[in-house]
Amino acid sequence: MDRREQAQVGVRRTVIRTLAVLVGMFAFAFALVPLYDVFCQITGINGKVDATAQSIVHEGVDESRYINVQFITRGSPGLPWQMSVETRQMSVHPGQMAEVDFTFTNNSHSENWGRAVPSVSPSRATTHLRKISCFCFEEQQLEGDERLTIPLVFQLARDLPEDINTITLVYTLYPVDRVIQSVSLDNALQSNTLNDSQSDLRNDLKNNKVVGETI
Amino acid sequence: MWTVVKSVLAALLGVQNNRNRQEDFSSDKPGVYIATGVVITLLFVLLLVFLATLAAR
Amino acid sequence: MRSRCWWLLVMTFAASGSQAQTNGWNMPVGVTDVSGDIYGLHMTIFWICVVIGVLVFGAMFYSLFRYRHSKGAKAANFHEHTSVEVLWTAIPILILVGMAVPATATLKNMYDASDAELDVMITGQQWRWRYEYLGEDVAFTSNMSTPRAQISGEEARGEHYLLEVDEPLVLPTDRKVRFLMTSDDVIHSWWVPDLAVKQDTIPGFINENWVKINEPGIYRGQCAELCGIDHGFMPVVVHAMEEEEFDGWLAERKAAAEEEAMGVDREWEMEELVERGESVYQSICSSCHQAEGQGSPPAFPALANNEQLISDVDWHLDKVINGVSGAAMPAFRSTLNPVELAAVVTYTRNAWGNDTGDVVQPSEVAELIAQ
Amino acid sequence: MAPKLPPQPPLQHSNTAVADSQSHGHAAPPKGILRWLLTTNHKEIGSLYLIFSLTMFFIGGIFALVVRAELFQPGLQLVEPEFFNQMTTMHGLIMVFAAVMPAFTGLANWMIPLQIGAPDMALPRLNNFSFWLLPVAFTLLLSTLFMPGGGPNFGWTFYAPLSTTYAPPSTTFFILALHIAGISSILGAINIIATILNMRAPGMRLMDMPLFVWTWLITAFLLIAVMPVLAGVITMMLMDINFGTSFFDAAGGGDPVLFQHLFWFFGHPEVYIMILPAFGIVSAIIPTFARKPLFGYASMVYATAAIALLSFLVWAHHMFIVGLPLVAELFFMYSTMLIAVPTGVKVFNWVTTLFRGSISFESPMLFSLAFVVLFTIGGFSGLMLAIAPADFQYHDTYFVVAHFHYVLVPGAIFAIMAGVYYWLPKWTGHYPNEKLAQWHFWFSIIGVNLTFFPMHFAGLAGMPRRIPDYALQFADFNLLSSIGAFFFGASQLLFVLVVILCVRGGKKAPAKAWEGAEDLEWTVPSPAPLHTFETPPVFHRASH
Repeated sequence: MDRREQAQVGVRRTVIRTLAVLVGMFAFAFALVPLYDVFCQITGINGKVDATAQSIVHEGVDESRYINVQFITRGSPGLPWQMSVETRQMSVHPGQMAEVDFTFTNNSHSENWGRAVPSVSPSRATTHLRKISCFCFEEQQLEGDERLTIPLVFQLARDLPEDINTITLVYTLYPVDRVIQSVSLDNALQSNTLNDSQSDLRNDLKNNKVVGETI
Repeated sequence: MWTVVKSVLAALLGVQNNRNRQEDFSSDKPGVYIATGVVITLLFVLLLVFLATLAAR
Repeated sequence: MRSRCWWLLVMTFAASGSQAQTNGWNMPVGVTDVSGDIYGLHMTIFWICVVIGVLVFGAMFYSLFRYRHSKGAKAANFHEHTSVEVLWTAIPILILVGMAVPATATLKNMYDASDAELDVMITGQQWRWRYEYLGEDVAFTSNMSTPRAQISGEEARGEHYLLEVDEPLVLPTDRKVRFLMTSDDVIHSWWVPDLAVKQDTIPGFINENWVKINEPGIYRGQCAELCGIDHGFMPVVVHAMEEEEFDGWLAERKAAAEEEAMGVDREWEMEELVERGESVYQSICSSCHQAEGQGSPPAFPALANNEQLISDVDWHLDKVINGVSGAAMPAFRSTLNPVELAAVVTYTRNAWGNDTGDVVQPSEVAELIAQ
Repeated sequence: MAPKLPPQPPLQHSNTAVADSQSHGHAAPPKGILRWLLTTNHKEIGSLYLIFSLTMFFIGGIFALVVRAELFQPGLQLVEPEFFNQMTTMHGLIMVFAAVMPAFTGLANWMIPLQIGAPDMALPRLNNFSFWLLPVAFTLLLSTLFMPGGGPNFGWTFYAPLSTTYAPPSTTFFILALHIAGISSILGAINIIATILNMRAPGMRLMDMPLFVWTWLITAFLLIAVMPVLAGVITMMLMDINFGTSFFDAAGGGDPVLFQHLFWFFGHPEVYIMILPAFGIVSAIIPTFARKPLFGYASMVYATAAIALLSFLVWAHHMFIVGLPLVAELFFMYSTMLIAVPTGVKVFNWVTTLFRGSISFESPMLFSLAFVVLFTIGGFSGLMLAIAPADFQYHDTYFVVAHFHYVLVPGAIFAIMAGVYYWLPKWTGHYPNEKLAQWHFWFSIIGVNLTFFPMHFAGLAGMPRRIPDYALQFADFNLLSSIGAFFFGASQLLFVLVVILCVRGGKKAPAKAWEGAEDLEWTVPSPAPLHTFETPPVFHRASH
């Protein structure tokens, strides 16, 4: 009989171990979600851009090449907003700071929440596009018929791969279903302007700003 | 240790030749083999990543 | 016998593969450098498989025949042979390396991002494609043009059954074109075999692909990713033209777009709008709401005798222009121009017994969109 | 303990259930349905699994025939595209989760204790529970077809957002059903691992176990590793649909491609879950009928382990066209190509086992030989699909459909049938009717090739999968495929006939039913009594 008991002990041990693996793998599946995001942000795999503003890097301007930066804005069902951009295309040198204005218009008479989701093509360029101030992924509120202009300040890293000479930044507007508002755009902007380094940046920009070439 | 590594490498290729090497399989210490297997798999992944990066250049 | 039957097939397949090239049962060679390379890879790996298959199955059937129990074969008792095992591990690895080298080279060509001369944005929508020539102010939607009567069998099926569209994507030859691909709803996949371009269009994300067509012609493909009911009715047609012809076409389209924009300002007659609206409805709306507006509830509500639609013109316009969030109804504000929007709304408000008599003018719609 | 209880061939009671497939076990003997509801005997539970799986095989098969009937000629004749999509989806889900997987679990229940000399599974009551979860899960899943908005219509791979934002309302039930089926698989896997690791006959080391036990041990580990990932994915879907999260919704900052990564991280090992036990069955049958020990037993074990490990590293080869970066494409292309090596080793080993054997061609052997040939053809097309640039052309076409049906039908399903014919004498005490079984084999082999071989051509010529209607140039291939499918489907009725006849009677089988059979199950009487190995057998290290 003690053989049988031995087996029972073994079975219990095996079951406990497999259950532990099981729980671990279930948790792992959920852990993969943030891990994937981190992985994407490091490698720029899916053109998904870092949601937080990055800081400027002073690395000098590479005057030898021009990079064509295109901006595309897209609407989506269920959100009566229009998003437009000051210029659809501009040429910048790597390392140079550039600013472009985006305008959000609420075409309806009631307030809505929306969010602009960015994507960069080619995806390899994602990690080389630094957005110093942006509204990416930020939930925004617009009153009925409100129009709001927000600047995007960005810089292309100097180590942008040689064969890339066009970068496309696409924003897609999506509706946000919400009852309780947490962060409104105004708050976000306010905190931005309160930030000292940000205002320095603005001055920096004035000297460095490129004029968008409309095509 | 070397026999363990060799066994695991052979496993990766799907070749195990020597009957005697099965003996150490039943040494009742599968933990060592599993750990070595995991390490070698990781090394293998790194090797492939390295090759892919090299090729993508 | 089992083997003979499929070998016969493989052999005829192989023979045809090496001679006739777009014979409708092998991968097309296509009209780009990349598609040619891919065809080459495909045939190489195919022949490697054939050779391995002949050797392995040859050995197998020899053994089966030679060592039959019924012929008194006595079984040997060996069950290991180290050097043979090492050999048959090493040889496949070498073959695989030999295969990986050209495959890697082709893949790198496909990812070459340099020097595109024309950008086309391709947007998948349930169940049509939208093409925008970036920076050219030319954009249009491409719908399947095969009549529903052919699908149901009431009419004879045409030569390009299910592979024909109202407006093909027009591209120049000998110019590198960059495709930016995205989707408005679910994942679609834009595929033209002759161009060897197949790429998923993913909502919220941009994919890209490049193509340089070597020969003018008309190339057909389909959506390759299950995207809902009409996944099978979402063809892609590419019309490749010589460069000068393409430039001419583009200029013409630009002019036409401007003219259409002018049409917004004038007053339209109801008959005009209804006529225009019917064609818009049949190509865009009828796949869900059905030809007679009867819909297919619950997913796609009926439009005919729809109380809310009949009573509330503003509601109707809002749904068509802005879509319905979380449902299958897309926003047509940027897909259709004000004339088309006004026409289709006027049509639906006056068809199938919805006799409201309402006329919605393009200028009103334009105002709604712009505001 | 009494090793010889009155022989109770378990299938005897269940054959009525086969005939009356709607309600298994209604016609059970005196103790009634409770006996089957409460049984903890591994043989009875094994039979329940097999009967359930056979029933589901026919239901899934009918769905496939609806699809093939619609595709018989161009145009929409029989069903609407919406229903067509539900049929393709249900066919895939039922075949994968309700036919192939439970069939292997049923064989495992029956044969693993017999092959390792254990009296029963390690956790008999859990065993009963994991079986009875299955009918619950799949009744729920099938009932979605009758719900408003219809059943799942987004393909068995249920890619978001088609399966979340754009899904029919019944999707929540689909998720629930899949959860229950997943729990069943996991519990089954735990039981199998616990049995194999702790209940082997004295003296039997891991490297003495038959390959079917080995492959199932590795399969069970794969199940433990990936079923929780599937559970995680569908839980995320559930939350996206019902609780407003946006794991896979770009609108909320999520990523539809993440769904595919997670799904295939489960999905690719799942593919091997469906084929590794088949390797085990074939590795038992070929040596038996070649009357010669399996060539390279050790390398078979190692190759199985290698395939299992590699299966975690190749998932994105299902996603070559979603826009992966170049490095990722190369990585997954290389790792996928490498799987061909251990798989090739297995095929070479089987062929070498035949070499200089003394071969006879009974029905289990015929199915096994067909497995080797046709699975290898599926492997060849798999190798072609691994070449990433070429996959840009093959992806989501009928070429892929042909590939995985070659691997699953004459692969997994032929191996299951081979196993059933091989072990039926042990289960029922009678040999299956060899003549009918041979007819079944030849009809099946013709049907399978007629159905799936033309699909290669349709795919290469440009026919996408999952379309309800197609352009005229694909008409001939589809016509052939549809004829083949109906032929294949009809010939499976022969299989049911052979099984029923075999349960009813037939040529009496001795304990060692096949001349060349070696493993422990052939030391117990045929039919195997309800309780076997109450006292552990003495294991003699003889064969490999």
